Amino acid sequence: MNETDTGTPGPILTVEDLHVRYGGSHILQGVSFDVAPKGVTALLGRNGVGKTTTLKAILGLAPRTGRILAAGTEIQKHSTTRIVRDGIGYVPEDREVFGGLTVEENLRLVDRERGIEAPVVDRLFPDLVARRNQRAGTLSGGQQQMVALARVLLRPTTLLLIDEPTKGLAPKLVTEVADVLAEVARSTPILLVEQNLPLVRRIADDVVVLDAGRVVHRGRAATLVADADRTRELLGVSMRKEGAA
Amino acid sequence: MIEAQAVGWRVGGAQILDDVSVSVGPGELLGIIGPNGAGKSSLVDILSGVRRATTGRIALGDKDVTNKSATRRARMGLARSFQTSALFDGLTAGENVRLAIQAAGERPFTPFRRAEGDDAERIDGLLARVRMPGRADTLASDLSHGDRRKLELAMALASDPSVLLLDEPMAGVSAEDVDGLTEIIGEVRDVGVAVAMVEHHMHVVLGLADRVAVLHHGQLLATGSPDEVTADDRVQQAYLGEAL
Amino acid sequence: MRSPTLSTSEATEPPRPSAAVTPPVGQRGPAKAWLPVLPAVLVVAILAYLPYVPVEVPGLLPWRVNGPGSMQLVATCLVMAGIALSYDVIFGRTGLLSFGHALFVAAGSYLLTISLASWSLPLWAAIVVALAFTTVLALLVGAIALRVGGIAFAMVTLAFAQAASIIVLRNPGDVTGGEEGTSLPRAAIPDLLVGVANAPYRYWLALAFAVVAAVTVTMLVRSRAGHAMAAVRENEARAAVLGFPVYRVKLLAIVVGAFLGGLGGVVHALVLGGSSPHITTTEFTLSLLVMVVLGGAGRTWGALLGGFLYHYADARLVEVSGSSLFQALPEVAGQVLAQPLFILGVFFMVVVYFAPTGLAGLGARLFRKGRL
Amino acid sequence: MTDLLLLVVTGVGLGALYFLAASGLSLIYGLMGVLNFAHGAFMMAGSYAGWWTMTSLLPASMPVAARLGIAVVVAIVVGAVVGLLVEVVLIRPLYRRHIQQVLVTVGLALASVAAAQGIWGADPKPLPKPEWMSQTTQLLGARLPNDRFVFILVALALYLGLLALLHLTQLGLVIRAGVENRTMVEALGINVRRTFTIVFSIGGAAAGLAGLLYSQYSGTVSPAQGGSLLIYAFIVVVIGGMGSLTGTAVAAVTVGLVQQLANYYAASGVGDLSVVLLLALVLLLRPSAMKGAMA
Repeated sequence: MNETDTGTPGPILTVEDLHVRYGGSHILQGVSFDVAPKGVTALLGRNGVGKTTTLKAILGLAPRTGRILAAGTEIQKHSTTRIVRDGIGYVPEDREVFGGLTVEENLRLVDRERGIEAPVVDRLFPDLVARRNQRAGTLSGGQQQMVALARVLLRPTTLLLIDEPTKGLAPKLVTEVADVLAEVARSTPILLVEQNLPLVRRIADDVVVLDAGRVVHRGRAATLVADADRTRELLGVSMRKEGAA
Repeated sequence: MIEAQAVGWRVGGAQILDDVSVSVGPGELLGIIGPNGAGKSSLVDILSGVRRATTGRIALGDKDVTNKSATRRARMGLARSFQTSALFDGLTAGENVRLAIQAAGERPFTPFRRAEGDDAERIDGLLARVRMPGRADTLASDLSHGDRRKLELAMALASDPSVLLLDEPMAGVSAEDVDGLTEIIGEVRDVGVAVAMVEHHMHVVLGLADRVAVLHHGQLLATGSPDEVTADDRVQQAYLGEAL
Repeated sequence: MRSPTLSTSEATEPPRPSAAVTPPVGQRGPAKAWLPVLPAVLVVAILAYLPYVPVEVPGLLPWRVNGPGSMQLVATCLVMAGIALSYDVIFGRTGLLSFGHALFVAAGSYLLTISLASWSLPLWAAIVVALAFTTVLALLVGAIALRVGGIAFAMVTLAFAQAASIIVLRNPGDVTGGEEGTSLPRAAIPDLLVGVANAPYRYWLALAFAVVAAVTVTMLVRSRAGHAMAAVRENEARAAVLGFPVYRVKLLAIVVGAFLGGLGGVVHALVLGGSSPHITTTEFTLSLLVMVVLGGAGRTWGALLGGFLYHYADARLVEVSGSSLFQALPEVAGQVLAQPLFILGVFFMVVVYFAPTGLAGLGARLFRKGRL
Repeated sequence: MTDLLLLVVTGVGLGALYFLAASGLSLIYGLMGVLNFAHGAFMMAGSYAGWWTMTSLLPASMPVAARLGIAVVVAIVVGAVVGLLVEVVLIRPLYRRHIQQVLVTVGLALASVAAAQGIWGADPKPLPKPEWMSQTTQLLGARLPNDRFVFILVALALYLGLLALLHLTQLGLVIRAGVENRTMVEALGINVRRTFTIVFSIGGAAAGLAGLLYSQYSGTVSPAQGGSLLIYAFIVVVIGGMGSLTGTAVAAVTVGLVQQLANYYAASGVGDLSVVLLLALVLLLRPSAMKGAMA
């Protein structure tokens, strides 16, 4: 079932039998998967199957049981702060930038010394430098996404968890975000939650598909996207034989 | 029936919904689909009165309800479910339904009138209708995810609504529960309720809906029968994502 | 604050399997209806009989059970139990963190004494004035305070209660008696409620109030309004979408709680022979909160028990601190421990950490869970 | 005119005391969502620590002003330490359980006032006041009490200091971000709980200072003092918009002025009531103003 290359070193992240119970709901019911140490692993599934919850559980933002190994170290008992400091960056759904703070302040929060002057910002997000004194809350959705991405890249990361970065963005911005993600993925592995299948096809190497709180498929991204029937069965999105692009 | 006429909704600088017109008649099921962030839940919120549209009008039956509160619309025969289930977790399934019956009744909070007794039959009837007979005494927090969604449906049906709005009623439920919920929703439509449903399970929407509305970036991309909509090239493009 | 149980705990007590109460099969239906009430009836019967018990219970009460000192103490405990229950309508049943309940108790108490002493009204009219005014006050204060929610609501109710406290202490028109408080005029009170010898009658009055409060709250909780309150407490947004008028439900809870609290204030004044500014203070409101949480918020028995025990402890701990046990301690420690509020405050913190459902919650855990 | 000037100065002076008491409360509420009833206990700790320093620790031969200066430092330190201990021992274990956190601070408020009564008695103890602060200054025909100028200056310093902290330091950045979205601050790898402890300490320090200065204002130290000042602090925090520093400052001055003016132009005692009326008015006119941002 798992077609990940065997020639590469061990996974950067291993999730074993992850359970999350919230209020009365049993949202994750024993999720297990690996994230390869390079490239993009896409976490797919219909709405409400537990993709966002999986990311939050890895970070300790949702009450979880099970085993989580980051580069071989068990982290399921660690606090969120420690997990992030140990190198897992998080870009949440809906960006969650600090709207009352300026762009620069949003970045200085993570990196007091360099902030907006960090080379990575200049290289990937030149637009933000021009808007350094603008309040993040007044930025467009795409710009806010760039702030959210820049924010995690300021800290040295071994893995990025990115939740629906293109949600609600206009087509042109989707392309821009995809370009940034592809660039980032060259140096840092990404676990990506995404609904946009063409984007998944373009930048993802592996896929993990969730349904009703369980993993129902693991494999190569290209293989899944090419198989329209399987895509429809797992994700329910494909409406005709072949997706347009 | 419920009808949205040229509804628009702006938040801050963002146009979440733009000139959207849809309507659902009695005994009709409208499936609302579209990529994430397209404005589907916002549309349901505006139809149900949880949010107010910036432009356009909403009609419920033959009355204009554009400026009526959610509570007023509920009393006029509109019921809805939420994307994330919102039950009273500390209460049993039966008590949840009883509260819904009571809320829809004539005097929802008369003091010092015994509330128990009269409703037992209706509670059982509603639970049976959503395939949960005999679960009245189970705590809501102990129900499976699928049963929670069914219980929500039972609560929405407690008011005998003429219009039912469902926001992803099958989000996160298992395959067998999807089938059960599909059957229940079909039955509700068949007794003459106007149903509008946001849903990501495409085979459910295409199999169940009489008409489908496709939202994209807050705009209505297409409406029509499932066959018409699936054949539409713009829908194909939009739904499977932007050209990259 | 969120408590999973909604019913009174008499309904949760399992029927006792004794021959005397097991009805013949044919009568099962009607017998079932009164069976759960039995423990409550028994408790009331025992309490009502206490004035005829001339024994001493060393350690528990300093005097004979039916002595005037004991009667007065237990009577005040019962009044506090009822007042705590009135606060629980707002806090435990509806989930509103109000810090202004003292306002309504004080309104009942002071309006009674002022009506009698300054306006020379007959007793029945004074009671009507006190209760009517308290109810109107609750409507006004509730209507304003409910414009905000959560912590802001708590602060606003606190501010209103504080305003009342200030008025009482300023002694406007010389009617409230300032820090001294004010006493009931002897002539306006029926003889049965006056004097050391009549302590049992005041005791029965207090018991009657506690019973009235308990019955009222039980009926309220089982009524449509009670269910609506529970819905609001459990999930306000959900309750609104179902069609409950949330604002009015909350206002009703405040008004009913205030009415019972005002009645408690009236009885408090009658039992203690006057009004004291202590019942207007923030400290008094806070102690009501402590009583309810100690006993178990959202449970009728819990609030009653909490109110009763809190006042009992408050009154008795002073005596205990004079005992030899405390004399062995260093002077400062003894002085601190001699403060009942210190011990109660610390005990309260312990309960919040280790028994968040209160004493009644601990009790109920031994049986099955309570239901709507 | 001279009356008005006197009223304004005394009103603003009173407002300064309210601000000292309310700023820490507002900061703690804004960041952590905790309504801290024990804030009165922090103030009490500050005032007793100051009183003890001035009357027992330091020799009576020392000038009162010097003793007061040292007492202020002691009060601030004691307030900060008490705040730190309360956060670490009592508040932190109840992380995110706001109602329980409030209840615990209620218990602490009751217990600490009772403890103080047990140790020092319920009666107010006189507190030495530097002679200059008891005197008045002639300005535009009005005889203005000097102590009010001290209160105003100290409050102004605290306000500017807190503003600088919020806007110029990394800690302030974390606090402002945390007021907006605590979870996200954590998810960026910032130890927000340590920030909570620091903020509680800062709040405690401000409260200790407020407690001692309030005792200077009233001339005595008593267990109930903190509680009565706390009520006004609560009102100020609500009017000021729950968690907004500038809002708190404006509200504090407004409340102080309204109270002084009403006491003078209406009748003595009306001032306290007019403050509550002001609160009701604010709620009726703009209930949505209750949620503010840190500024």
